[in-house]
Amino acid sequence: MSEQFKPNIVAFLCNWCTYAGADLAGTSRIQYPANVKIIRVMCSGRVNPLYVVNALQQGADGVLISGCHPGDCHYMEGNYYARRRLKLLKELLEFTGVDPRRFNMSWVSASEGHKWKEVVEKAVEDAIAAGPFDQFRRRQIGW
Amino acid sequence: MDLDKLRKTAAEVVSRDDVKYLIGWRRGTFGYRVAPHFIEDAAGVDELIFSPLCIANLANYLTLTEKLPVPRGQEADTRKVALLVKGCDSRAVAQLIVEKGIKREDVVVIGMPCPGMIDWKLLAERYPETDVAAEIGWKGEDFLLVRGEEEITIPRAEVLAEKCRLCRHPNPVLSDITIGEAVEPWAVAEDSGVAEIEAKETAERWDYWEEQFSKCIRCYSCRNACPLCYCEDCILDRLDPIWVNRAVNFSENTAFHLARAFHLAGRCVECGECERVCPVGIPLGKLNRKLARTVREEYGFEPGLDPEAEPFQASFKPDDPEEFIL
Amino acid sequence: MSAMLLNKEKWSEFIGKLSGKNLWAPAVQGEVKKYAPVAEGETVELDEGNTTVPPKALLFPQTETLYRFSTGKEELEFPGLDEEMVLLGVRPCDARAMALVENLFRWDFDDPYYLKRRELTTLIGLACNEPELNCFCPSMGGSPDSTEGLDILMTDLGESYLLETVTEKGKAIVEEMKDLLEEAPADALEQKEQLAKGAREKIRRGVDPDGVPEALPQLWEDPLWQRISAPCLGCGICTYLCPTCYCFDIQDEIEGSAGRRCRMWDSCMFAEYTKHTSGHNPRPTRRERTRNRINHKYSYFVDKFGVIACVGCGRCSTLCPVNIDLIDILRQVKAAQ
Amino acid sequence: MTEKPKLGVYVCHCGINISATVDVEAVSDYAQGLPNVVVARNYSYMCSDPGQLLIKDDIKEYGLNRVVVASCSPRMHEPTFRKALQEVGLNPYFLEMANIREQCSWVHQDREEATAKAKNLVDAAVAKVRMLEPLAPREVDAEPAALVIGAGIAGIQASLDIADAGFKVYLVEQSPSVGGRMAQLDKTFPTLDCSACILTPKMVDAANHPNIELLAYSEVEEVSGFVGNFEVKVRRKARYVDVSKCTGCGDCAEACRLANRFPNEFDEGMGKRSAIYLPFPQAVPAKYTIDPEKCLFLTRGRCGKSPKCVDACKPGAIDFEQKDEIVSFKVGAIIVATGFDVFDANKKPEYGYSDYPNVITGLEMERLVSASGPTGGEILVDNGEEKIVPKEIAFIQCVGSRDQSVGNEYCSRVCCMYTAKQAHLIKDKIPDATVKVYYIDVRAFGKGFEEFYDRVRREGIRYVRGNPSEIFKEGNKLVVKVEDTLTATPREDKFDLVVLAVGLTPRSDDRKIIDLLRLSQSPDRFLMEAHPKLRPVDTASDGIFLAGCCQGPKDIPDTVAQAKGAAASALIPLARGKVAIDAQVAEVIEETCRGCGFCVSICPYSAIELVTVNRMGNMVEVARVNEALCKGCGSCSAGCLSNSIQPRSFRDRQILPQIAALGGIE
Repeated sequence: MSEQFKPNIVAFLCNWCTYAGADLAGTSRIQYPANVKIIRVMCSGRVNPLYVVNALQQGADGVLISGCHPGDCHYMEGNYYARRRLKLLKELLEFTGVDPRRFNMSWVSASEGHKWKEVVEKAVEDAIAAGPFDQFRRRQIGW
Repeated sequence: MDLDKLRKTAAEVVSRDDVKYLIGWRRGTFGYRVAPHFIEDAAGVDELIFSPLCIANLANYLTLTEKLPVPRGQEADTRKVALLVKGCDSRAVAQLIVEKGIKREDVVVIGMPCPGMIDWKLLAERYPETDVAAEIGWKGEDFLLVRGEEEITIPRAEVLAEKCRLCRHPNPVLSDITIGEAVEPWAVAEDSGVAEIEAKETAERWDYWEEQFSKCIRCYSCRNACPLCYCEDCILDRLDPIWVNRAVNFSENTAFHLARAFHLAGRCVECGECERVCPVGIPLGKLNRKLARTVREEYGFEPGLDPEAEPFQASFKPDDPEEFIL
Repeated sequence: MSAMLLNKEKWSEFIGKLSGKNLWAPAVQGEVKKYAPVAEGETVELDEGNTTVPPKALLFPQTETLYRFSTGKEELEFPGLDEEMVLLGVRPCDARAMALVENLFRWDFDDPYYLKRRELTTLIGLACNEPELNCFCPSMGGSPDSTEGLDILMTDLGESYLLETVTEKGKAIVEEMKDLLEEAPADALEQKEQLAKGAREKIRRGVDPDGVPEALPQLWEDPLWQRISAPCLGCGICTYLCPTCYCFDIQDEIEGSAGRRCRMWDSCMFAEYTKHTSGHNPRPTRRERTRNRINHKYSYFVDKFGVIACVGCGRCSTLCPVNIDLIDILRQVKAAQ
Repeated sequence: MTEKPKLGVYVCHCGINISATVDVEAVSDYAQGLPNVVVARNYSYMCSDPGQLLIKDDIKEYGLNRVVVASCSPRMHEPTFRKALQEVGLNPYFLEMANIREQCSWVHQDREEATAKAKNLVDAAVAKVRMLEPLAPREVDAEPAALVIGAGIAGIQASLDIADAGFKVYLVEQSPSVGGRMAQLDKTFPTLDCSACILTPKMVDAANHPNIELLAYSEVEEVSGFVGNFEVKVRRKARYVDVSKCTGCGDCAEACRLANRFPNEFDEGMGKRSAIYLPFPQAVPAKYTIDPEKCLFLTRGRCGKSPKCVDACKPGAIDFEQKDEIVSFKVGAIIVATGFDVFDANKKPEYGYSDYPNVITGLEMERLVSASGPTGGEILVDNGEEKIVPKEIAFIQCVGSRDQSVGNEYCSRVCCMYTAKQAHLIKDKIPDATVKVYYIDVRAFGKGFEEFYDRVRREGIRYVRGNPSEIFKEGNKLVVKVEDTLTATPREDKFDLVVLAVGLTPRSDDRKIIDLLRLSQSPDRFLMEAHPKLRPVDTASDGIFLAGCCQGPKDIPDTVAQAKGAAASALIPLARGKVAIDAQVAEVIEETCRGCGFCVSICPYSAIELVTVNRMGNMVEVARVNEALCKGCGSCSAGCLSNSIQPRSFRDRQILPQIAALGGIE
């Protein structure tokens, strides 16, 4: 992929762990790429896996979902459901030929500002490697 | 296959006061077609058949049939529906019970151990359809096509439907009445259809499905034929919010099919109806079977075997696979 | 009407010339046969059997942008409809269907989109020498060699194609091709008649629609509708793939600050087809929907335009996954009256 | 949505925190052009009064019905701006924030990129806010009682304050007596007042307070519910002693067949106790307890002809039939005061703690100098050959603190001072002793600390800067190998006694309380507060507060201060008698619900049930949400195939536009 390709990544973060972790990264002035745009949800369990499909269709080159570590969910079980559902979606996407590097999921706690940076860098790296994803973009078709 | 016993039993069942009607199969109007047959009284049983062409999954009608408004002062008709099921069909019934799509006590399940069904398209390639509905039965391992005088034996392997080659549960998993002896489950073939795609490079897989999904005319037959797609208001039809545009193009078609397949993950009983009814030949079964296999192999779960089971997507195990998580 | 002969040796040349004119012809894509554009240099092989998706999809696209708009912009942006199109190998039934459908698009209002496309399109038909199992065009007033709606009718004579021009448009094409063509000798026309006759004899299925339009209103509450519709999946196969079905829905698709208004095929077999905003649905079950589909084709359309909105192509009977067979339905209707 | 959305967008400079990296002008100009945006402004501090006034005035002037604030994290100021909206009569839930500080200006340097991202985030906020709906926060009654877990000084103090305010307190302590760590201490730095003398009165008060129900020798088993309405189950472990009869005379302990056979936990194992015991003389309640793991009768089923304690106990309080009992109650708030463990010196093998009896920990030293200790306050150590009064004594600082090799990067904050104190006490008791303190650097930051540090040095305590590498034995002496880093001279000093100033660590059994209350941990593994600066006693869960060393190492005054803070916070719902429950809870769209019950099995709070409704004469089952129990996590929604259950403010129709906005940038 060309150097200048700046992938656009949509991220869904749970309010209690990863969103707080991302805030901590901010207060700690940890620098990371600007490609990741965050949507705050209360729990990773809220993330309807079809959001991922929708985001890719809406033009995202990659999607990132992050929640609390197993056992730490603020709502006790939400991240377990997220894990099961998104595993299935991941399988489906790979099977239909969506580059697996377009989808990442992570556990980042409220105190892991540094891990958040690493996760973002990984997601961006992956999306760059996978390249622009316009085959599936909604507005490019039929317009 | 003891047709008389079947018809006799059916007659008894439909005559019961607590049974609304019985759903079975009858010979079609031409070629290798078979039609779902709704029987309301004993008279109707004469047309009832069970042949290698009875591939349609009748469990679909348990939820497809509309609940009409009940006029004031009248009671809703809560009589049971009697249903003929093969192994795969019975799994759909079991899964519907898990999902409270139906109540166990609202159905009379008549189980038909299934020796395997014919994919009529394969048959038609060898022996084209005629304007008369064909007479077909089982002959040992194989199938027997009767055309007027001539009797043609068709080797099982040549025309056996793909879903049947992969079938793990030919005998009904639940039934109130079983007609005929349980069949010996046969060696399950490797799912070459899925394997072939998995063997491809990511980009090749995309191209493969792009060609498939581009054909889609969004007639929704795959969804409507699925016994487990029974939302009265499917989110893929909805305008607020819009998940998938009504427009028919590759992007929307892909979104539609991904959503459909995902919604069936951990629920699909692999009855193959979605693929069978598709007028443009999209191999939808592969999508479902891929996920079904993941669920079976990585979570040790098969839907539609136990009406008491926890719904897969509404449950979890603390040690579910998470190797993919950073 | 002139009759010319095209020797199959000149076929690829013939195609070559046409392919400059935005040529579309039946092509097999996996299990499905549908019209596909023919690029320069590509050739076309016309075999027996009709396409799964009727050519109506080219004049009446499944999704058609009517115009585009964007916030803060007064004027609307209309798609330019000016490209000519040639459809090759159109079956007489499908061509007739286009003629029928035109009644609707010319009715109380001239639909610019459809009519413009129709005007820009030349239909080169192909007579059916080998009708398919569910073909019953004669029952519906057509025939395997009907020229209705066509600009040119081709017949496969084995060594060559017979080209019969039907319209001015057709003439123009033949003019352009004339150095590839030769005058058709009398025996060629004779052979064609034989083929057509043979084709009509090969047609096995059928039903005489006489009395059906009159019978239908009487059968409004007849139990046969329940019987017929009970197995129906409520899918769109029969209507989407019917050459004479033209129902559409109009929706806006918004993307951020821009959007388009487009019309898309709709199907009277869908639950939401008649669903009101209130949630009330005057056709609450598949029974009413099936009844409507049949009434529309064999009664309402007849009332309005004096002709049955069915050309007997047999697609619905062939493709219905649960064997809801139009021919059988008509027989039941006649039996019920 | 009834009326057409009229948006105001407010971009905050946050001084230069945002504007240094994000072109705020450009962002507000951009916002001005977005659909439905009536007014877009930028301002130095949106959260300031004038900043909020700006918003309020616009709402009045332009009749705005939706507000987007692009500033810091919503976890910071969402409440602030919600309040602002409310003050001018706009529903507080018509607010959406774009986090362009923590998640933009602070983490990016490239001004262009940061500005572009900020615009995009505003885009998404605008897209969402248009779809938001008005919500009404509802209130439910709060149970006028509190649960305090742990009866050390923190728990005791918090309980007393709440009880004095007139509310019921359930004070749960897992060991047989209240008092905790402070009870083990001899004197307290820097004032040297006797720990027991200031603590025991509070212990007694706590036990006798009419509003405090003391549940000693008990453990919290289960906590459910939410702020104002926690349901608590506590296991009262069987003491096998009828506390109503026991007079605490102690005859049983003397009589016990295994009298003084077991190391006494309270004395850090240096003293001995019987199988039936009182942890320490001033224990509260002063009731004996039978150790079920030690007692012959309880372990073997027989103890001679008959258990001696039974014979010895005149009131006949011994009751081997006693069983654990579960008590349940409701509280409105919970204070966690579970305290700390001391660092396990065995993790620093080079110091030979397990090898040499005369290498001891600071806490052991406390017991050694304590009048109530195993030696009655006489400093006697076993040098391997005999018990002696040590003349040469070393203290080693920072054992298990500020030490990555054992995974504790933090400073334990008390070791410097307790070392100074213990050194002083030694000098006091053994005037001719020489005392050396090996330190990295001395942290004497508290009130009166530095003064005390000076004092002990004047008393002749030698401070040697150096972190000993090893302790080994030579004859009957301990040799401390160390480099004096001030003079850069390696030295080997001989001692009779080495005291390891072990640090404080999180309790080994914290995990239980974490799982019980859904708490989270900071990187140092202590319990995490809601905000390190502004909410140091709160946790992420409403109604649950932290006090004392469970949240991090503290000295006694800090612990008491935090305990009082936690008590004050816990009193808020109790005193108000009501708590607001979040309005952002799930709602079922019954028309499309197919009653499959997925949401019911998903919901971790059992907040959803299936009810039968009449749909046009047909009885069908649909889901229904108990809004008081729902926490709005939305797991149900993502699991609903017909999307018929939707968390308010996080509905699909509100999130999908966000996705479109973020996805659809060219």
